[in-house]
Amino acid sequence: MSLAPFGRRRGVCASIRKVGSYHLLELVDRDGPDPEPGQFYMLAAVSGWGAGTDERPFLPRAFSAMGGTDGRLWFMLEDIGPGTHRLARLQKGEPLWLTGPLGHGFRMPQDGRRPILTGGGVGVPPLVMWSQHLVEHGVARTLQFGFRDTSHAAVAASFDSVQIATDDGSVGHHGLVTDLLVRELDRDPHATVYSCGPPGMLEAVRRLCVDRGIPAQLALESGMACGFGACFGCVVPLVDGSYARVCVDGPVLDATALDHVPAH
Amino acid sequence: MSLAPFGRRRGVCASIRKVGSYHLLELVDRDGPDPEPGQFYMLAAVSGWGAGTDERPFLPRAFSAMGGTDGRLWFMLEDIGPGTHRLARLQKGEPLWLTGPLGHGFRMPQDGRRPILTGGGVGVPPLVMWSQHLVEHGVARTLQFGFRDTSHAAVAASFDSVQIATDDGSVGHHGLVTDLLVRELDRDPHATVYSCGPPGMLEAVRRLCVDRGIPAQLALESGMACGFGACFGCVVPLVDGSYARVCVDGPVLDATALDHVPAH
Amino acid sequence: MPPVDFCGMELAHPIVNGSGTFDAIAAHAVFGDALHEHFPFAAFVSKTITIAPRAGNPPPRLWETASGMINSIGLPNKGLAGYLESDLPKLAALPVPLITNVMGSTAAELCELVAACDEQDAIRAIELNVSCPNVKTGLDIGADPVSLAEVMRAVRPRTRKPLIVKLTPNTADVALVAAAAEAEGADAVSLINTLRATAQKPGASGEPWLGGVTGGMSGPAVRAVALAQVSAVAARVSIPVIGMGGVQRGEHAAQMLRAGATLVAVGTESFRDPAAGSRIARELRRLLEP
Amino acid sequence: MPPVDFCGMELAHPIVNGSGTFDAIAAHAVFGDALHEHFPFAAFVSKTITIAPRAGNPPPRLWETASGMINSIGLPNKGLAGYLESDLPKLAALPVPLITNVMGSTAAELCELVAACDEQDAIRAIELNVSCPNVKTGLDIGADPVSLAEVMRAVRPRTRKPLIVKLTPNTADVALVAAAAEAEGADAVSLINTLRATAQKPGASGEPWLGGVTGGMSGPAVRAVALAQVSAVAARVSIPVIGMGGVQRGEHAAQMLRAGATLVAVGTESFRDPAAGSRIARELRRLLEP
Ligand SMILES: Cc1cc2nc3c(=O)[nH]c(=O)nc-3n(C[C@H](O)[C@H](O)[C@H](O)COP(=O)(O)OP(=O)(O)OC[C@H]3O[C@@H](n4cnc5c(N)ncnc54)[C@H](O)[C@@H]3O)c2cc1C
Ligand SMILES: Cc1cc2nc3c(=O)[nH]c(=O)nc-3n(C[C@H](O)[C@H](O)[C@H](O)COP(=O)(O)OP(=O)(O)OC[C@H]3O[C@@H](n4cnc5c(N)ncnc54)[C@H](O)[C@@H]3O)c2cc1C
Ligand SMILES: Cc1cc2nc3c(=O)[nH]c(=O)nc-3n(C[C@H](O)[C@H](O)[C@H](O)COP(=O)(O)O)c2cc1C
Ligand SMILES: Cc1cc2nc3c(=O)[nH]c(=O)nc-3n(C[C@H](O)[C@H](O)[C@H](O)COP(=O)(O)O)c2cc1C
Ligand code: FES
Ligand code: FES
Repeated sequence: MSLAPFGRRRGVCASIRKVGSYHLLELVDRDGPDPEPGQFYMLAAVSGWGAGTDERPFLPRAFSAMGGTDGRLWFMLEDIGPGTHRLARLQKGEPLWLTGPLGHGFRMPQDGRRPILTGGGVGVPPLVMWSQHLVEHGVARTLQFGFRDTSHAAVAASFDSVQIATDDGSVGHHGLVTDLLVRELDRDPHATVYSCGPPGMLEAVRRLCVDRGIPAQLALESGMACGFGACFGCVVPLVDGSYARVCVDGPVLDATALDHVPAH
Repeated sequence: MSLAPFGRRRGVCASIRKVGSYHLLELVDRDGPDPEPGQFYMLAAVSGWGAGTDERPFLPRAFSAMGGTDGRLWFMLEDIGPGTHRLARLQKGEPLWLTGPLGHGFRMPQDGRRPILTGGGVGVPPLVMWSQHLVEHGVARTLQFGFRDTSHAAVAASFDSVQIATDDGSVGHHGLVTDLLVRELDRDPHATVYSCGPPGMLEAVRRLCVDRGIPAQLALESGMACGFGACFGCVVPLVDGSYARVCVDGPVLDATALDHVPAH
Repeated sequence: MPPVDFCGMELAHPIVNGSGTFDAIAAHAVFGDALHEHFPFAAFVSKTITIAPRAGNPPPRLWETASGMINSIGLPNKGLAGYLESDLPKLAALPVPLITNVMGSTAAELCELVAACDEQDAIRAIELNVSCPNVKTGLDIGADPVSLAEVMRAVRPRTRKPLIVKLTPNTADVALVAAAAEAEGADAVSLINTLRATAQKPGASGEPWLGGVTGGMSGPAVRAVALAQVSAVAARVSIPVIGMGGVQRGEHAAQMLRAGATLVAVGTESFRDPAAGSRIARELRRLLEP
Repeated sequence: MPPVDFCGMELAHPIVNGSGTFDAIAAHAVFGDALHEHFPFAAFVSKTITIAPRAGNPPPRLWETASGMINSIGLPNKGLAGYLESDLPKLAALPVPLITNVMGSTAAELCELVAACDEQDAIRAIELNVSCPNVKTGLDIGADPVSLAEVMRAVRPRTRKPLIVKLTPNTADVALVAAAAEAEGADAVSLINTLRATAQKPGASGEPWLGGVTGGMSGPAVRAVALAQVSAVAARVSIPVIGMGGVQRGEHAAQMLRAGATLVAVGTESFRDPAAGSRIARELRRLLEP
């Protein structure tokens, strides 16, 4: 795990561009260490934060790193509310606040299991970074993403050897990405599943893997106020009846530890 | 008095430029009537309102018209806080909310008195508009402005036959604009004074005119929430012990009616 | 959106104004007949009327906060006689029913105000502003269920018109106070009034900015507090509730209705947009009739 | 800015954290030793500890409001024994004095908590969180001067360490409650805790968003309310006051001090900026030493 410098610091928007329904954001972060796959950052615009719908956003927002080397960071985000709306409108050269890298990322598969990376929507970034890491370490991986439609799937065009599913059948498999996962697990269950995506998808992956006894590392999302364990707001329920803080105990948690993936 | 259309409406920033310490803002307002000199508008940016220091501004801000014809409005503002800061950063083509024209403007001098227009700082706009009106109606006027320094006085460069005073003596008379007023009144007291400017200046003009029995119309400023008589927040004390709402009873009030000009 | 029945009044929609946040007489002078043609509220609530005329607090009376504002207006009004004589005829000419809001610092004062309103056909309902300190306890009458019940027992018999109690949010358990109002015959309750707040002069003096020293906070900053109090009250009482506090758009009004309110009042948002009431009613209609 | 004496502790500056808004143990894991080298607070206040361990409320626990947030965390903690055993040694290693915040729903529980803290040298002061419903009245203990006085009479004798009462803002007259705490031997009071607030799920259901149904609002939205309550309390009591609520920069801290506070606590702003405490202390220093 990469330690974060203490406090928030200023990054600078190096570039931002739209690919289909998503925005790809490149930041200059001279002072931070490189993130590990699965780690995330809390981001906020320096100006214009707080002027959106209902006078929000107020708090910073969590985003998984999609990559990070040499003082550059990459993110992918979807404009779904006042926070992402403002960030999607960053200008090249504009400063923004960042804290991170935060949280625990993915761990290598054990026992020679082959990694299957199954995700979708804004769950793409950590899996892309993890995929790259595996490839760089000579580990073959299966990568599969689910999207709503062509416009969302567009972001995957540049990824190598990826299986795609879309809800509307416009690209790849017509149906859920978990259909693709089942196909892979049926073919060869000696695998470790890595997953990130909307709660419904993650919950389906969790059940599937727990039912079949297949190790799965789920990168969770959750509403966060702080991202560094201060507020106890980002919890998810564990099987032992306690709660885990996604920001410091996760975001990557073992499927077997989780009671379920909450809808929010 | 020009009636305002009911409700706030969208105007568009036609141009904005800096002249010394002030910003000159030109708006397109197709749906509004022309303002009368001394009337004002409540303005707010459509986007980015609420994201300044201390999560302000929240309320719209009052600005005197400096001119208005053919669906165009002119304003002059100084960046002194979160509201004016945001407005000073309007982009050409950007929408903004406006309500107005509001309030009661200046009235013609009676009994053949000659008009002396004495003001300063952000009190310039209504006097400029009134001066123009008088000139157009063939009434000779004396125009005198006080400013802090050259950078503030720069805005007066384009005005015809104006007397200038500056606090630092860099332009015109070294001292207060009320020195210029005294000079004019000593020369010929058969005058009506029109004044707008910072509270200290207005209070000095009020005393001077009341002491000498010279009619004076003061265009007041005051913290406002609504601008149309709804909140009772913008009051100034009258000699009869009651309060006048600057927005609907003013902004132009007779010096003799006012108890004093409050510091805020 | 069907008309709303509120204490026997049929209202075109559920949006009214918060007392003291819209002066229909001044607004008519500013906006002309367009105001009456597009009147933003389904009923009009007057500002608070007291027996004697009041000049209100010395300025400054306003302070802007993060997502809200503080006012320290001090209830300026012409007094009961002045209201009845010069304001009432104009308010009676509005295209919507009139609710008159009154405040007194003793039960006797409130009785006089309510009895006087009772005689006026143009007044369709009376709202009691109980955010006034009880002379004995020092606490606001509306902050204390016992004081409020006492006042209500005196006032209730003075009118057969609907009596609305405007609750103060500056209390430990607003639902307890609402229940006391209901038990003593209130026809409805309205809330929230403003949250007690203050501000200092810019600079190092620490002196109060407001002429009235403290004031009341309103606007979006209080919306989540208002929603909690409206929910708690609506869950406790069976009489209708007027919900308010930070309502800025149809969705916020819908939240108040979902919390159990029958009507929703708009205050501070009218300052930003004089026609906010109509806009919010329109947005609400669109939400409720999808 | 000279060191501050607070109940016999010499603090480097007047900025501390609000209970439950900074987990120094988790933050050390995230930020490493830099946290201790640049520790943002002059004293550290623990989150609220109860006798039995608590898991806290089911999620969602957070809602963002206009210029603020609601939390419905539900006081998760390891319980007294767990705190003493696993957290205290780590908190004792912080470079600043430790204040432990405790809550109980009866006087007996509070006595047990306070007596246990009293035995620990590492605990320099005890803060009582009295925002817990009284089993008999249903009202929060801290909302009612009578309940609070009763609890204080039982608890006060159990420790000679400084006892700070953390007041709830959800009351009619917080100064009255503060005076009761002072009369019964409190060494200091701290305020404000969060304002009761709620939020609904997006959509038409009207169901509560928060797993705990209601929660508490904090952040800049409450600052003007906090300043009014801190001013009222500081004017009424002679014991030191810890002021908090929406403090985001040095100027806000200075306002709290001008209102009569001795220390200023930072809560929500630390979520936006983990080092907010140091920044605010620095800004304050610049304001006070011009
Ligand atoms: C570890 C982690 C990594 C993430 N990585 C990415 C990423 O790489 N890319 C990406 O696009 N997103 C990512 N997210 C999600 C992202 O943080 C959220 O989409 C973002 O916070 C939304 O903010 P918003 O203001 O745009 O939308 P919001 O309006 O905050 O809406 C987001 C969701 O929050 C809820 N919500 C709505 N209103 C409120 C309110 N007032 N208060 C609280 N909750 C509310 C609703 O469920 C809504 O669907 C990640 C989240 C986490 C925790
Ligand atoms: C009728 C009228 C006409 C005007 N015409 C012009 C004009 O033509 N040009 C122009 O530049 N200005 C004009 N003004 C003044 C202008 O409205 C104010 O300067 C503006 O509102 C300042 O807003 P701000 O957010 O920039 O500054 P603010 O931060 O609001 O500061 C303005 C003043 O308000 C006080 N203040 C500070 N903080 C607060 C707070 N939180 N809440 C309340 N008050 C606070 C202080 O006294 C401060 O000096 C006019 C005002 C009126 C009433
Ligand atoms: C400037 C102002 C004046 C007010 N005057 C009164 C009043 O006279 N009587 C009253 O009962 N409430 C008064 N209120 C309270 C409002 O009616 C309302 O309860 C409160 O503002 C919350 O709603 P909002 O957030 O929509 O403004 C006033 C509020 C404001 C902002
Ligand atoms: C997420 C969160 C958790 C909190 N937990 C506690 C707690 O355990 N005990 C307590 O006394 N106060 C708790 N508080 C209240 C804060 O200590 C503080 O009183 C309040 O948040 C106001 O300050 P702020 O606006 O700076 O956050 C909590 C506040 C927040 C936001
Ligand atoms: S986001 Fe605050 S504890 Fe996880
Ligand atoms: S600004 Fe509201 S009454 Fe004048």
